[in-house]
Amino acid sequence: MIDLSIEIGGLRLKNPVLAASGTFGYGQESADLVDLNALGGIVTKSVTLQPRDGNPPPRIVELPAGLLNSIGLANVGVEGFIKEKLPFLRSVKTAVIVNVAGSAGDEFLKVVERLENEEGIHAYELNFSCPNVKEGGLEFSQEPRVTSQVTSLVRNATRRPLIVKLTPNVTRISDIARAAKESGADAVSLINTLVGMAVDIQTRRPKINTVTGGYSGPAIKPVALAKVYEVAKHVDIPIIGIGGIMNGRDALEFILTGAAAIQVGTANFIDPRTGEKIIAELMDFCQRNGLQSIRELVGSLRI
Amino acid sequence: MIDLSIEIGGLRLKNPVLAASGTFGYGQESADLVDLNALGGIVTKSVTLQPRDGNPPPRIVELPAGLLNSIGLANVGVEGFIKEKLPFLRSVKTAVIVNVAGSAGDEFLKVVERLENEEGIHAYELNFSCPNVKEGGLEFSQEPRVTSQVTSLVRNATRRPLIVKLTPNVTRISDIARAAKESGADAVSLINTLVGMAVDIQTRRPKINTVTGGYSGPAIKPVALAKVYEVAKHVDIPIIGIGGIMNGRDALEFILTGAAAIQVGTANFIDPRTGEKIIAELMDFCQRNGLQSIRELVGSLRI
Amino acid sequence: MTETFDRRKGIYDCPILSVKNLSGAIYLMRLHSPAIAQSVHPGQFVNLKVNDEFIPLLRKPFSVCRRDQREGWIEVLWKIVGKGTEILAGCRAGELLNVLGPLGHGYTIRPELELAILVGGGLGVAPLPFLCEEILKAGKKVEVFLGAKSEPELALVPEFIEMGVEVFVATEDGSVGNAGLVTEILIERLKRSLPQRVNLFSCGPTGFLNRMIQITESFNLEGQMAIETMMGCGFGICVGCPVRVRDPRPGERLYKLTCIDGPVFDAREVILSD
Amino acid sequence: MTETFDRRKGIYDCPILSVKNLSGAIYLMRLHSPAIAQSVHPGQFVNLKVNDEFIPLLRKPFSVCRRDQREGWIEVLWKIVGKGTEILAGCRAGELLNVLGPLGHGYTIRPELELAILVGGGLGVAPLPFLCEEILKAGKKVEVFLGAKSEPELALVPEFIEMGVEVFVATEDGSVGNAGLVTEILIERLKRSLPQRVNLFSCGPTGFLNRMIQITESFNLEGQMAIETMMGCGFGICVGCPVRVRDPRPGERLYKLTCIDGPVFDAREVILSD
Ligand SMILES: Cc1cc2nc3c(=O)[nH]c(=O)nc-3n(C[C@H](O)[C@H](O)[C@H](O)COP(=O)(O)OP(=O)(O)OC[C@H]3O[C@@H](n4cnc5c(N)ncnc54)[C@H](O)[C@@H]3O)c2cc1C
Ligand SMILES: Cc1cc2nc3c(=O)[nH]c(=O)nc-3n(C[C@H](O)[C@H](O)[C@H](O)COP(=O)(O)OP(=O)(O)OC[C@H]3O[C@@H](n4cnc5c(N)ncnc54)[C@H](O)[C@@H]3O)c2cc1C
Ligand SMILES: Cc1cc2nc3c(=O)[nH]c(=O)nc-3n(C[C@H](O)[C@H](O)[C@H](O)COP(=O)(O)O)c2cc1C
Ligand SMILES: Cc1cc2nc3c(=O)[nH]c(=O)nc-3n(C[C@H](O)[C@H](O)[C@H](O)COP(=O)(O)O)c2cc1C
Ligand code: FES
Ligand code: FES
Repeated sequence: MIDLSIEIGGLRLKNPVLAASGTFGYGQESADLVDLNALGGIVTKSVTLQPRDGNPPPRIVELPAGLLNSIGLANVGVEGFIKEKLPFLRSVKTAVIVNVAGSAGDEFLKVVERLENEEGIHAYELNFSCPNVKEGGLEFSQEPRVTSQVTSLVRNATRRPLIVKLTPNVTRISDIARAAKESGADAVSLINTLVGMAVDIQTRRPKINTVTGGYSGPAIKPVALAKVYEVAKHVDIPIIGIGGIMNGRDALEFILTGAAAIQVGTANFIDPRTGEKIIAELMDFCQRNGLQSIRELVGSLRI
Repeated sequence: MIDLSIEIGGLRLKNPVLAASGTFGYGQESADLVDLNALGGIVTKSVTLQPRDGNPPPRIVELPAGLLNSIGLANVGVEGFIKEKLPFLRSVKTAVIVNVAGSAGDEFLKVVERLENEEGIHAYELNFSCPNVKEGGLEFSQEPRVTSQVTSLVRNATRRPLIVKLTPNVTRISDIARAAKESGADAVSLINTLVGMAVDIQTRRPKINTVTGGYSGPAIKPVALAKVYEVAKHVDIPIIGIGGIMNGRDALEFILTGAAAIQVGTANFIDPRTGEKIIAELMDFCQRNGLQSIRELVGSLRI
Repeated sequence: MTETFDRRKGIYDCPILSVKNLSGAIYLMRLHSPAIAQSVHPGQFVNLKVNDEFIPLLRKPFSVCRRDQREGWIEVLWKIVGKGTEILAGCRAGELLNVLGPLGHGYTIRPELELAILVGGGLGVAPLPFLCEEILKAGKKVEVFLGAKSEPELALVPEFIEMGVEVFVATEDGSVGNAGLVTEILIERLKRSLPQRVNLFSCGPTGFLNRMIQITESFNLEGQMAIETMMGCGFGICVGCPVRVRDPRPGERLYKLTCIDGPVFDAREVILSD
Repeated sequence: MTETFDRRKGIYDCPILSVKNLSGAIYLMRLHSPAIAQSVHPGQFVNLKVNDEFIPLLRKPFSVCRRDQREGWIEVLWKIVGKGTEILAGCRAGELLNVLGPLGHGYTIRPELELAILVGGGLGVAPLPFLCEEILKAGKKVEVFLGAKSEPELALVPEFIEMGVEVFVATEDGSVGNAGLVTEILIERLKRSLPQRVNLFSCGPTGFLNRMIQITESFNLEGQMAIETMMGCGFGICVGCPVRVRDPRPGERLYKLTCIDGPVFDAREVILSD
């Protein structure tokens, strides 16, 4: 029997395949399509302190091999999450990772404090790709200083594994990953969406309401792999790889490059069973290559 | 008659469609396929002080809607360029923009000094996406400081229009564009390739020899547009838009977003006539929309 | 609305039974899908993956146009407007198509209903044949109003006639039926005598639906309309398909989601914008 | 090599005249292209855009396998190994294919040549029929050696026999011809009597070609071989297809480009690596 289980900064997963934040709702929406118990874990839609309505439409536009979105962190807020969403998640036999977002460091802290005593949460993932109101809208993880600050703040408020999710829209992502590590993050997950844009030449308007938005899907995979490689090379911290993963081959590219686990994002919109399929493909790959454990593959790229 | 001509920082172009550096050789290679005189201009393959052999293979891998390359600035060197390539370029009735690269600020300076008294060159484009040996391999335009320094250096050595070509692999490209402008650049061109990577899961090796390489093609267009938008919004400098432009519609997206001209890169590999076709499509668009001049479109995005 | 829909959706590789080019760029496809045929409600939709490629990346949503529970098929009607619909038009009987559905909140047929007026603008006719069948089955009276730019854009008229309902047609160029907008002949009809409990069921482009909202209000009727927005997923996980709630009460959400709260909404419930 | 090739290339939308599945995953396509048929040399290739999409993004290079100048067609032979070759296999007669060519530096047939030995490894047979025809036209003697994993992988044997040349076959599994590698039967042949001026013309995978380099040297013959590398453009502008020069003199380039300096190189000229 091949062992797909892994451990990331204190978080034990039965396999390295997670559903990415914002692409799997709170689990329940796909429950009739997916065997949720099969997944390594579910990362929730970003939770903020107050409920948020999100941005006006259009929020989504399809591009060649990619997707551009500007959802605007529409979510039920931390109280709504605890009341309406968490009970179902507790019933699922998989790791529940609550993704936390905010417009200021404070907000991250308050959400985590509110969640800390709730049962059935296995880890937090901090969405440091949302705009920091104090810093003129720069994303939190675009600055090592801000990354450190907010990571420390939250670190002091929780004993649960703490994952910092990084934006790719930076000069050197390894600097940010190092800042997160040194401030107490147990792992980093990357990448969040690239800043992207599309224009309707007939109407001469941007195709999404916020002009620029988050670019995801197969088109960003090469960028995501390069970012994972950079962090793996320069910082000693467990990595969760994200970006354009559509199948087991994609997942293996990330694992070989140094990711201990991966998250499936946009692919869930097309087939919410992608995670399950990837698990089967990983199993199969290990089998065909005579491996005992998926862990033998992590970072085993031959340079 | 519709006027497609534009002027960018002192450089007059008969139309806004240029061939991008490294994707059109030195013009001659496509001469039997393309009406070179129809193009707004040709940007040469990067020219360095000494000839360079470039990187070992594999240098290229095809990805969904994109291309990953690590050519390694293979080129004939400035003397070879003057002797073997420039005479042909002089015979073409289009703007000749020599793209200059180097591993240190000095090298840019020397190449420009050597070219300055050669006839038939209409502008320089500085490739600030190549690794700066002094800065541990960081690209020149990943640092505003380095961008300023090298731009100033070259500015003092030439009276020709000076274009600085920017890397997208930065936190805030507008900061870099501003540094270029303030150091005397007449225009900026963007984007160069994104850092990308691909892994062969069977051999467990990177698919190109340098592990990471330059990602180009339709997949990067949304990122390129967002970068052009950022620069157009924050810096008052003419912009040449580059990245995944495959047809007239793509070119128009860039022009509406704020690019006064555009460059066709990867598309030339598939169809070196792409530039010519885009010119026809721009003409047609202006006609159908009752425009006198393409200039009416530049930056006319409705937000 | 009170009826609760069975939200159990599935993903199926469905054999294509037939693809017919009805006219111009309009196509009708029949898919073998007993599970969906069984449980689908009028106004619900299916989300089709038109190929196994990354272009187009997403599924494409289509209303269920007709279904046969006994034979186990559903039909979708579409017009070629882009790459996805073009690829669909190239599909052949015998091939498999990956179908996610049934999805969304459909039309509600109230027990107390007396007359159902179905109004389709352009391809908005798509969900109406199925709806018509179900209303007839419930023993209610149906009148159908269809509008289109021109005759070739007018689909499914014979299908309604076959069901024995009255069909009123308007084309903008007058090539068939009344010359003008379908909403104009609808207004004429509404001015004439009506039973007590009339429901307007509509589907079509935004401009048309906004007109339908006005008509619903000015005649003080109940109206249900199926709307379209961009969709990332079709089942509530991407939050990419918001539609503005008309008068959100304090604490209420500003947006509903077209894919799970809709695509059928009460005409007084939402604000449509392009 | 002294012969200069006409480098005038073109881009053509060529009607597909036929697509034949020769066996297993091996296909032969005939394209109407008078201009290319007219000017192409053996060993040159064409670069095909298999669809109008971004996936696959690039053109795909294929050797010209045969041509008819009078009828104005060329043929390409391929094996399905990925998406591009699969799409090609789905093409039908009557459709158009966008072709860029002729490209590259082909084989040189020297006036003083007495015996040409053509050696194809697997699909490396592709350029050899055209080459064979031209050598025969020049009035020289030809012998053909073909190797493959197994019989279904062995293509075009009847075509060579029709041309009246001797064909020697080896398959790794012994399903047809000699059991073993084609290079082994070639060595046996070379040990027997040979005329003065023998040329080895080969094409095939890298392992095979490396063996051909050894053979060329140990028998002290002249050898020309067509190699394959990844190609971004096929006509010299991407610089993505380098091949190592064996003993570059000081000041000489370290790499040549497969697409314009090759794909045919002297066996002593380059170092092949995977
Ligand atoms: C719930 C629902 C039910 C629908 N039912 C039908 C139906 O029964 N018959 C039918 O012909 N069409 C229907 N549509 C619209 C249909 O989904 C789009 O026409 C289709 O997705 C276009 O795909 P494409 O790849 O051909 O076009 P694209 O190239 O993606 O786009 C072409 C044009 O269509 C618009 N478009 C793209 N996606 C959508 C979308 N999801 N909704 C609305 N417009 C879109 C684009 O803005 C663009 O203007 C429905 C849409 C929704 C949301
Ligand atoms: C000058 C030249 C002539 C060729 N002539 C023929 C021919 O006559 N018949 C034939 O069957 N094939 C020929 N090839 C190889 C052919 O081009 C590839 O098999 C084809 O491009 C694969 O495309 P794909 O999309 O099906 O595969 P992909 O999905 O792109 O790749 C599948 C596999 O093929 C390899 N491959 C991809 N592109 C190339 C390439 N340009 N060269 C070598 N390997 C590649 C990949 O590394 C991968 O292992 C030739 C290649 C060159 C360079
Ligand atoms: C529609 C959409 C909504 C998203 N919402 C969130 C979110 O709320 N929080 C977050 O951290 N990431 C969010 N993401 C980012 C994804 O989790 C993921 O990092 C990114 O999409 C890249 O992965 P992919 O290419 O597999 O989609 C969202 C992505 C998409 C496409
Ligand atoms: C194979 C290849 C070689 C390139 N070489 C150079 C170069 O020498 N100098 C340079 O400034 N940019 C070079 N570029 C970058 C392009 O000029 C262009 O900025 C980039 O590819 C994005 O445009 P595209 O998506 O249209 O290709 C190269 C790109 C490719 C694909
Ligand atoms: S389409 Fe994804 S939530 Fe509605
Ligand atoms: S394939 Fe582009 S230079 Fe050879």
